[in-house]
Amino acid sequence: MVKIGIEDLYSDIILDYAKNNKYKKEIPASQKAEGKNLSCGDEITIFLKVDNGKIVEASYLGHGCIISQASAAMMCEIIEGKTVEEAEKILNEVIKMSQGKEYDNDLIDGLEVFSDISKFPMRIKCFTLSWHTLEEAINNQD
Amino acid sequence: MVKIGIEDLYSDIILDYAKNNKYKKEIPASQKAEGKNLSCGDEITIFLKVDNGKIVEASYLGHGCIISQASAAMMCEIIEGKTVEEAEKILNEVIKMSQGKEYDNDLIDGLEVFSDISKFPMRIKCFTLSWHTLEEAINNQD
Amino acid sequence: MLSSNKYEEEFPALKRKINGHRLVYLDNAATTLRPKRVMEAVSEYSLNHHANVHRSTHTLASEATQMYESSRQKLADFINAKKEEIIFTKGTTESINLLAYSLAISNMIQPGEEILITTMEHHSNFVPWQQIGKLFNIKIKYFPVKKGIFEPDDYFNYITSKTKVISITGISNVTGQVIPINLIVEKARKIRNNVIIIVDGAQYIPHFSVDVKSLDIDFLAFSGHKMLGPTGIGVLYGKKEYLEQMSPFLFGGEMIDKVSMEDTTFTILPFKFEAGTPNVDGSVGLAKAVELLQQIGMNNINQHDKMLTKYALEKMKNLDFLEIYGPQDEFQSSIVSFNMKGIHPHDVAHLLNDIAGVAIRSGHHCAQPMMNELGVKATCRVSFYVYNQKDDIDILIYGLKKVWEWLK
Amino acid sequence: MLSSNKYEEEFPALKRKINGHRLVYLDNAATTLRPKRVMEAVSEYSLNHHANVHRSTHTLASEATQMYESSRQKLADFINAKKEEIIFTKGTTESINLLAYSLAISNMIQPGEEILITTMEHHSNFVPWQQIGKLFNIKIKYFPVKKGIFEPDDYFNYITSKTKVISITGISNVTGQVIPINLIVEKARKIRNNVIIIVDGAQYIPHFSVDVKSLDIDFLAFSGHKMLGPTGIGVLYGKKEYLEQMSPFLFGGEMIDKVSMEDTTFTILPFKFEAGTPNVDGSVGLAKAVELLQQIGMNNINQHDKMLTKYALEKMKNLDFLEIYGPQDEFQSSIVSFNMKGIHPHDVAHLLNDIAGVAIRSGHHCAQPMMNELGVKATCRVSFYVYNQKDDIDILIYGLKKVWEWLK
Ligand SMILES: Cc1ncc(COP(=O)(O)O)c(C=O)c1O
Ligand SMILES: Cc1ncc(COP(=O)(O)O)c(C=O)c1O
Repeated sequence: MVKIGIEDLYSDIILDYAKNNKYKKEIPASQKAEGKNLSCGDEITIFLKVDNGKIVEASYLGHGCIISQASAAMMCEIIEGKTVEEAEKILNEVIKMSQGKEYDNDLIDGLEVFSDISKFPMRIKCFTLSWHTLEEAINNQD
Repeated sequence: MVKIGIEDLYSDIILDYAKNNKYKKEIPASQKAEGKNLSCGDEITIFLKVDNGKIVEASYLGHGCIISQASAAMMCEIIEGKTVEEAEKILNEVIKMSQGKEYDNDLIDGLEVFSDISKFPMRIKCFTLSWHTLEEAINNQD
Repeated sequence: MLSSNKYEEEFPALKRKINGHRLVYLDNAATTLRPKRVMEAVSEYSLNHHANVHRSTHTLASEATQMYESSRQKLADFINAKKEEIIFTKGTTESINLLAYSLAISNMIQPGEEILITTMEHHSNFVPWQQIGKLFNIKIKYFPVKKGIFEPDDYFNYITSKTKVISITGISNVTGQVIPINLIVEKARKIRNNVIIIVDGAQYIPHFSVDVKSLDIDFLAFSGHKMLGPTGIGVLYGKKEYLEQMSPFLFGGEMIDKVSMEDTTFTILPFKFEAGTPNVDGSVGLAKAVELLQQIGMNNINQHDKMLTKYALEKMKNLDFLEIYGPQDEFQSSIVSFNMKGIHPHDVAHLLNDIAGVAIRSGHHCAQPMMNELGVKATCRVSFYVYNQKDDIDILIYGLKKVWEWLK
Repeated sequence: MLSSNKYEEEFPALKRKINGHRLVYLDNAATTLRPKRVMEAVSEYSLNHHANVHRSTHTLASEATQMYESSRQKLADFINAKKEEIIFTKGTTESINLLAYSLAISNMIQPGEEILITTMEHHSNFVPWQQIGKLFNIKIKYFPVKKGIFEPDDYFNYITSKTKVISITGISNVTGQVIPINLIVEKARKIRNNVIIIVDGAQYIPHFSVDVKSLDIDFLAFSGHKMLGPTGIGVLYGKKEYLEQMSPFLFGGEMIDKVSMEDTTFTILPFKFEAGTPNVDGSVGLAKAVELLQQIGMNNINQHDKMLTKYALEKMKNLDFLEIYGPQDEFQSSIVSFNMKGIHPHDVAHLLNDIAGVAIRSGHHCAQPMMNELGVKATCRVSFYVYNQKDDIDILIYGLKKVWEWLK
């Protein structure tokens, strides 16, 4: 087993994403959902603008640790422009990855930096918070 | 430490007292008290006929194990004819004996057979039930 | 089964001498002896991995959380439940109190509805219902187990459309009678489909393989210390749909979503029902005990119990100075209650211990209503488990004869 | 104090390497590390003397009963209580829930009377009162601990002749502020002599020598696992006069006088409050832990805590990237809460662990009302105990600097 260091989890890429405010905003009149990490009280809101089955815009608001913030930002970047169906596929693979199961690498291009999150069991929830909330946001279409 | 065998606890003397029904009766119009051993549900009633500070008659009713029955019978035998004050002194020494503390041997003449009851911790309550109830019966004078 | 010398290695108490005699431990319905591997697992957790669970992110906290949650998974697998349906409690008694209080305060029992219990129950499955019934004004109906033998057909007459909750033991802790839970579930659901069926598994789970899903019961309570695990740990299994509807019972840390001065919202299962720092030590020990039971095999345990019970009943029936209670047929498992004619059970138990090293229980077995049904104040009780062998029963019989000689 | 190499021998976890670093365990307010002798005592009981307590007469049952009751005696002596005033629970949370439920169902709080708690309480001393208040229609008054600092004089204004119960922590589990309980008892009894005073001792008892009689408090709750003992065991001390008046909370075996279909009468103290098979394993471990604490000396522990807290505060105040909460004076004991400017506490805790082997807690510490008073969502918390030394704090400071360098 390759030893996973804390440097990989708190890498420059991840720190940059956590500080990047590009996706940290509200999208008015969008599908949204709120998520909460009960173990630390962190909250997040995901906004999706879906047009004809395609996610044309994604964003988030909330506070949380670096892992949860970076994860949210990367998620928004990846799913923007994808169809809802594609986003759901990615979501599935991401959850598998977080559980240390096998997953389809190709589908989650760009998330390699989190590929070893399952080795940090107490942080998995920080990472998956935005993804679970995405699932709800997708279901919240009206 | 002398080894105390079960033969000493279930000696012929004790078995005889347990089967002896001489003191197993009700005394009408007497001071009485009920006692209960919560750990096994055994119950006993002690009757005292006190005249001018003297216990002229003592008896008991109830069911219980050999230890508790023998103890009650011996108690009645010993306290009959004693003053209430003397009975209380004996009671004190008996309780001390049951706790493995030092006690005055002379005062409890006749109870030697129970001198090692403290070595059988689960049976102490069987032995002391009648004595604790005696205490209440003494206090129940009206 | 393991071979008997393996048991001696695994259970150090079996090597004890009682008054010069080898210990013959026949008080398993009260609590079982403890295997070495269980305490090794507890010590390993305790000394090298212990921390508070679920909250901190440091290494020990992470290890402790994983050990606690994997213990939960092991218990879930053991009875075929979902992980979030396993609530760790301190034992059967707490599990049933949790249920009684929570069903009452969640208003899950409507006016006019009843809770049905029986007179064969252990106090732990009797007094909580009786007292919470009084407190919250809920009607409790008592099925009388006449002469101490449970008759299913009579029982079914007590189930009506008003019966909201049934709570019943899987095995009588006094007579060892095995209650046909599957039959009860089937009949009860015909009378009222959504009746809540609670099984007191304290005696049942250590001896039978149980699948809560196929059995279709709603709640199941059991204790670690009666199945080779430590004291202070037990389980309440509950169907998710019910647990989600129910209000928490104990309030405190670890089970909270948000607390404000106005009110508190509660978090997800199973944590909603696990307020306070949990007994991680106990959970690790219980998981290890379950592992050992699975290794021996629940069906083997069951067969072994049956064989010993049959053998004991045969031998004991030959002693004409004994009065034996219970069905005395193939529906009696691992427990035999009896009295020696005219002799108080305490005297029998004490003498058996000192004369022959045989540990049995005497008393009312926390089942006074059942004692009333049997018409006695107390009984002697022998009960078997995995490490008992036929020669233990031979020694029991030898001891009983000696006691009778002495005291008759 | 023991010398520091003695601690390494006694606490195997201290020898662990975390990511190559020696473990620096500063999460003691969550739970303490476990000494070897505690687990040896538990294993010895468990493997060689275990049986069910109080009922059977055989040798193991007798030994188990004596070990359980002598553990109770040890705990009684530790806080100068009577033996029958010590109720074993699974921890502080259960102790306080028992109290809240029992006071409510015993009708000991009259209409118009109030229960006073504070916003600095751990959820375990907050949510039970809030929820039982709702359930039984009892008024709960909240004293706001403004900015997270408890001011006695403001507090006394909240105590009136209507105040029937006061429940307050001995030490804030967030800021480490030591609450002047003796002063509170004195003032409160002047306002209403028979006010029931409850102290949440979860943080207090591990660090201070307490005499419940001279302190004149009515109830005291604490947990074994925060004072070197096992999980799953704790204590509720209660004045005999009150315990005698109160109804039981949990119902079941071992606490019953007589059960009939009509009603149940309950037995004597302390068993009335200990339904079900008790956690004998835990009680033995806790008694052994208390023995060790007494050997070290509670006053030595207290001095040691003070010294470390002072040292830590001095060093931490020099780090201008930290915001420190709490009084920061001599009334702060063994706990320091802080935040690193602009950085989420989880990140700080995780990095400290991996960079320097330092185990700290991050989160709301089960004290959300207190977080609101401090105006934060969460904090980092370090907390000390007997085995910590100054160099642990030096490593903490080193780690904090590294984390700041990395994340600022
Ligand atoms: C002040 C205070 N009260 C109560 C508790 C709850 O203790 P436990 O989780 O052991 O029941 C804690 C510890 O978490 C605490 O710090
Ligand atoms: C049938 C039954 N129910 C409940 C209990 C209570 O279990 P515990 O004392 O572990 O809570 C017992 C054991 O004493 C039992 O035999």
